[in-house]
Amino acid sequence: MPTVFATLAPSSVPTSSTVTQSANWFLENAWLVPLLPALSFVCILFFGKRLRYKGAELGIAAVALSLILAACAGVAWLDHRDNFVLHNTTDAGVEAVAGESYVAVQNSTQWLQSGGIEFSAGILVDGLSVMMLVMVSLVSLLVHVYSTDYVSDDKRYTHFFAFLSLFTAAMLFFVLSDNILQMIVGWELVGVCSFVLIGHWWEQKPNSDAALKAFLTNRVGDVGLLIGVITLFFAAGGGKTFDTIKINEAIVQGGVSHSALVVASLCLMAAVMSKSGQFILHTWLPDAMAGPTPVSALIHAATMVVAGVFMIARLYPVFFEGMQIGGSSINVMATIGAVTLVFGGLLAFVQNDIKKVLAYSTVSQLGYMVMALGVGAWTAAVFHLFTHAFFKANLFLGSGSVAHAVHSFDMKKDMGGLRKFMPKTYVTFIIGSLALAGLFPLAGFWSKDEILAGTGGWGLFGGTGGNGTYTFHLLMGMFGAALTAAYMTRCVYLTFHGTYRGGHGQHHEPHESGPRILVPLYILSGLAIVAGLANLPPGFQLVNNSWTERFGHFIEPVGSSYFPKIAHATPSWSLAVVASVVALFGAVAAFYYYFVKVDRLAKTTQQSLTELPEGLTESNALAGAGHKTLVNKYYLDHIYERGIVAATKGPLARAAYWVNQHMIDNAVNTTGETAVKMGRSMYDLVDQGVIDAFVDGSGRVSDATGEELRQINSGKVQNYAAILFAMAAVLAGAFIIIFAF
Amino acid sequence: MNTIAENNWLLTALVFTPLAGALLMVLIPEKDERSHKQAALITSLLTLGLAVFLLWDFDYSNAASLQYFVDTQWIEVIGAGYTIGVDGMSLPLIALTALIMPLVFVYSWHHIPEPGNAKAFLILSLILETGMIGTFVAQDLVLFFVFFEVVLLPMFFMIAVWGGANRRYASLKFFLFTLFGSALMLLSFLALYFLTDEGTFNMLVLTENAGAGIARGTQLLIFAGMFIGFGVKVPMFPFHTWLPDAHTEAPTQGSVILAAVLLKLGTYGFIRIAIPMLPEAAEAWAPWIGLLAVIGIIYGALGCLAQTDMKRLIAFSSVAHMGFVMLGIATLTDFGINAAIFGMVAHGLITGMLFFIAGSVKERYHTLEIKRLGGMLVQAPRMGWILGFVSMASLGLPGLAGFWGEFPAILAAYNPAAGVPEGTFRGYMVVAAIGTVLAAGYLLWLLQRTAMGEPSIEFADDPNITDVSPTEWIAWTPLLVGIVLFGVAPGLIFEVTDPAVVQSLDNCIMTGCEGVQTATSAAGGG
Amino acid sequence: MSFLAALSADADIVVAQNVFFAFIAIAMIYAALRVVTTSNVVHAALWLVLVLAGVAAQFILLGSEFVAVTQVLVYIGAVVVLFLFGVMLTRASLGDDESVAKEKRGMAAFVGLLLFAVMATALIDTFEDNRLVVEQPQSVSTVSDAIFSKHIVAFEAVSVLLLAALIGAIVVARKD
Amino acid sequence: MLLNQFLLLSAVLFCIGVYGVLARKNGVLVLMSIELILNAVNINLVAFGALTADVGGEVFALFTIAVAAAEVGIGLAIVLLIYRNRRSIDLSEADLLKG
Repeated sequence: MPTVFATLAPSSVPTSSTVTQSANWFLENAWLVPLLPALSFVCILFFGKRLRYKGAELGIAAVALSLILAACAGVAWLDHRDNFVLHNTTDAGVEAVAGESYVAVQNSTQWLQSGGIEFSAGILVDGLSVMMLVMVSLVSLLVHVYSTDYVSDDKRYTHFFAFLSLFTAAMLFFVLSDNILQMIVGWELVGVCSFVLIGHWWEQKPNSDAALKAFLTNRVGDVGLLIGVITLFFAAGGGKTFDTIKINEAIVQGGVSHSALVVASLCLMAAVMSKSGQFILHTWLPDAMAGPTPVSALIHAATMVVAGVFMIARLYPVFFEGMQIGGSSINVMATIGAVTLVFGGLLAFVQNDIKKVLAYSTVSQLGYMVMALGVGAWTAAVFHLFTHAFFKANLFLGSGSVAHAVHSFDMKKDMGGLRKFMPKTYVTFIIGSLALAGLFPLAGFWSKDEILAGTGGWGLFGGTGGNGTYTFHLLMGMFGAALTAAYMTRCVYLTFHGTYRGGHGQHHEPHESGPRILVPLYILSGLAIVAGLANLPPGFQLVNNSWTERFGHFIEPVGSSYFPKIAHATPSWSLAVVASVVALFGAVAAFYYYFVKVDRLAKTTQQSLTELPEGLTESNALAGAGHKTLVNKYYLDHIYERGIVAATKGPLARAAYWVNQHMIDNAVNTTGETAVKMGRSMYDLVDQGVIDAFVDGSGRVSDATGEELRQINSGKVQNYAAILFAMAAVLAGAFIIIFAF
Repeated sequence: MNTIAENNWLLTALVFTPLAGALLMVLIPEKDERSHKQAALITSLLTLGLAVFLLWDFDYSNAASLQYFVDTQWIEVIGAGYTIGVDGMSLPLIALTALIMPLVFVYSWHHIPEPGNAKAFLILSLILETGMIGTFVAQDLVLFFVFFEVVLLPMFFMIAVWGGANRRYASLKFFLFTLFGSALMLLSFLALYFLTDEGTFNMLVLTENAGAGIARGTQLLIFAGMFIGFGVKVPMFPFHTWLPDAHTEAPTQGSVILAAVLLKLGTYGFIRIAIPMLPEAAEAWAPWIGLLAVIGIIYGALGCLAQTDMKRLIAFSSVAHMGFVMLGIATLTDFGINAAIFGMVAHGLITGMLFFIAGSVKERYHTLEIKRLGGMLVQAPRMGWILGFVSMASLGLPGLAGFWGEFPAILAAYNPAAGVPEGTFRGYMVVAAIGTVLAAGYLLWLLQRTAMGEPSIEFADDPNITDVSPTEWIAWTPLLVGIVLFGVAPGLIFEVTDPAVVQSLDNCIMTGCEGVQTATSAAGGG
Repeated sequence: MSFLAALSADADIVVAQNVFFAFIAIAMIYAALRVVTTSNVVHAALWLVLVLAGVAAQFILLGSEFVAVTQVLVYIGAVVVLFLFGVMLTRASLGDDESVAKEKRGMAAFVGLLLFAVMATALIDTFEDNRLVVEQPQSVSTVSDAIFSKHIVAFEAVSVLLLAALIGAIVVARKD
Repeated sequence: MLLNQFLLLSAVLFCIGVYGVLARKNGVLVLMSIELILNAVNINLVAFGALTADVGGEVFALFTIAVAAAEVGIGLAIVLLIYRNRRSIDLSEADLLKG
């Protein structure tokens, strides 16, 4: 009988010349990596509460095993990338296929069949997915460990770990997908986990509101995802396939109509905008900070929000052709990224909630990645995704450590001066901040520099090449770098410097967190220091040539048939120096304002200040005449304060925030309200009014005497009989008429 | 069309076991409620056993042909035969029906609705089961019609006797709407009988004939009759107004059966009768069906947003979901129709489950008014989570059953059968995709206001509000498992339906329905 | 006109039959109308007798003597008597019935006429001028042979039905 | 004779009967109207029997007569019951089905 179950048997995949099925065991069986956390989810759900550590040990064990498998796969990939030779079986025998160096591993089985077409489910293992596997399982493991302390007295502890596991499984499943149908599945599953975890404390309405907002905003983007995927299914290659590689190959070979690709890429872009928090669909991301901090670190910084970036990277030919990234014309993707990175950075300035600063910072960094993809700097984007995961997770977990101590996220009310109480957290936080700000030689420096070089806009010293000259985007990127450095300086000052402002009504002083919180912080900050070395620019004279560009070499599928031919920008020393100076400039401006001026004022007035009092003239009056002289003396400072910092921090950022809170949020709210109103009025008018009235009215018509209003329901048998006979007569008449045809 | 006539007692046994059980129960005195419950449960379990045997014994490599085929004379004078058989299209629906009924009886163990009288209630349910399974196996129009109508009366009484406050109005509305549709449907059947050369009600013959020899105008009229007849049952906009009333007033079990199986009779009729028998007319009507389907999707969703009653909201969501099913059917492609069948099964599991939950909520809180509920996750955490899970399934989360009804339907709308206007359907596709956002909106909104937050003061210390009871677990678990199982392995259903659907559309080719022809041949080539 | 053509073309006997038919038919229709319009219940029962007798006469015209006799025996002999008993037992006013005033004649007449229009159209359209030739009456033995051979099951069923109706009527109408 | 003259007569009787069933409020009169309908059917049966020279028409007419007798018996019993319960046989007052 059940031939149905035969569907689970593997079926051979007819693949292209850059895909193989046989490879190292760890690569072929990479599906085990998502499977383990998935099993752990089920086990925790059913048995978690009965276990000694309430399910946490299951989750940690599963994710640790996943990490080991992923690491083994990573090592295997390093070998595979360089040494694998694809063999072709012909009648004459087995022969090596020459000229192919980048061979992805695909392993799939039939999933379902409809309309005579078989759909498969499987894994696609190449550099990109291996990198994601390692990164996701590593961050996830650290977050798991961290959470055992952080949420230790939560009443839904077990439940929390179950969903962490499910999220990890879904994310790993997503990055391993070998077809876009499967990607949708993973995409939505991570969305649901995000929904559940944002709403973890659903007793409070704001939390459940935030969860709803996140899910619904993502759903709006998903409309684009659905339509884009469907368009690709029918348009790409005419073969009706979801297979990522086949779609990409068809596009690379140029067999797909451009208009279909334009539609598909724009639709998918909408999905990316919602998932990866791009301007104007980013508003859910800051709200999502309502969830527990480990969740913010894992989902809303390191992994889930980069799903959109990953999707662009995975389906790069679609966007490359659809948006014509090769030219230097202003394309949608790069521009959205550029706007997002500046907008997000500006917003980060005016936040009082430390997690919101980081959230807007994430928005901004995602903007960098999208912009990089938009200008054709594929490797730079993926590299930034990689480094960002470490330092941003580090920062989030650090903020969690702080919040754990002071029981609040409000920097202005409850923090300040924590450097003394939590020196270890302070150090890791500083490392994360410096990495994020992109200061040499931390991780952020290398990846951000690559993105800026990739814009190809650096023409001062001979140009950097690349896929086009995007000068505007370069400028935005530079500006963003300065902003990033500035707001992180502010954040560090408000949190760790000055004097402690919290502790209202609390007996004990804030204290350093325990080892389960600190160890993940150490590891992440270590990675934030060294991760950048993975992809040293070519021609970096300080090390051996074989140490440069390792990341790009292993990750970027150059030379494979499923990747477009993109040009690479040449790294430029001058650009690196200028970009660093710009970032430093931002940092110094903010440093001067907070660490020098505010600090001094605080000491003078014996108060714990977070800003200079509103209005600069008043602040000068308060600071006294000496201070006034000092300010006037430094004429440049004056311009900074009045011009750049004040303008940026004040009106501009406030205006942006206002736009964010009022215009866009309002638009979202109004849309929702309008939908409900429309629904209600339609229900009242059309449904209850017109259609029902029509039905009731038809009853009235059949009643010639019209004695009672609701004749149809009079309860009198004779009326029913009358209708019955009349209808029978009408039907018979209709029958006669049909015969007459 | 090929038929396989082995084991041909099986379907007859499957159809009439519930009826036999019902007759047996007539003999048991009314007081002995326990025996009645036992008898009903055992009967339905027997039926389920037969259905499982059917699933086991079914020749999946031959899913396109009718199996367990029986063809004997029934009413000689009008040429109506007792013709029954099952193929890949009807098998999932039979299995669904056979699965749902025991769960309903398990649920009834402690939940006989007011005003009691378990005997009558259970007997009616069993008669319903005979009617529903009979409709899915019938291969003769008269037989189909008889079973189709057998379903009507028990449901009417179920609503009219065991319903809520406004039950009389609701039941009458249900009855009149459905009867009106049935009448037109019967008219169409008769027209087919008289206008085809063979003069038969045999569905196989009529399908192979596929409307040959009937003038195009007449075909359109006949199809219109069926369109309304089946459309009322589905229910399609604008024939849907009976549904919210019926669902709101019906007892929990009635709602579950109504949502899980009854609505499928209409869509099944489209797939089994209307389209294969009159492919030319189907092609002409397809844009209109599609239009009503997408209106239904948006309209149902907006209707949901306006509801203040949980059960009514779920009822309106049925309108939206059946819109997806109808959209799949309207594309006239194998993709779309497969999706439609999947959608029917998925909707049966998911919405059936939602109505079970609504029933249990009503039992605990004695109200379904959304704004009075809240904090279910605090007081009955498991039930709250189940509600969340089923909501997710209902809004079409990939990995759960609902997705495979929605997504392929939207997919099919991108590329409908040739002869059906492509541009129009692409428009429908976009609208349907937007419908998924609204679906998420109303379901999560429902979830937030009923399950999340703190319980309202009114119910904060109510001892009645308990978590899921053992009988509820037994009744619900199979549905929950099914939702996950079919979500993870959709091939289990697609594999069965696909050959039958492809062949059904292929049949149109032989009789020259060009539109469907090119579509399927293109699909086959891919 | 097919009617007139048929009349003129037929032999004398047929003419006589037709005249007879027309006479009875008119009487029946008038009587039937009185049955459904009169306000006196007893009068209605008496008009009904006239209709039933007319039907019996039509049966004879159609050559079905046995059915005609049965009609007279069962209907006029039993059913009408039963009606009269019913009238008396319910003590409905033997004179005018006041509920006549509440009748919804418009609706009923509309439905009746609609139905008649449809049926008449269908009949005239279908049977145009099919002729009936009644050579000789059906003999009782033919009828009985048919009943007790081919239709024996139906016959038994009817007898069971009558028994059930008998018991049912007693159960329903019993006083306690 | 034409077949149609009988059929039309029967149709007239049938429609008059329907009118009576729908319009009359007195239970006994409604039953009488039903008798009219049944008789109309009988004429049809016998006429078709004569047309096809088949004895089946008559046989079924006989059965109809028998069933009609049973129907009148039960019908009158129900009317009696209604009368006993409500002191009236006015059908316009019997509206328990009203919603």
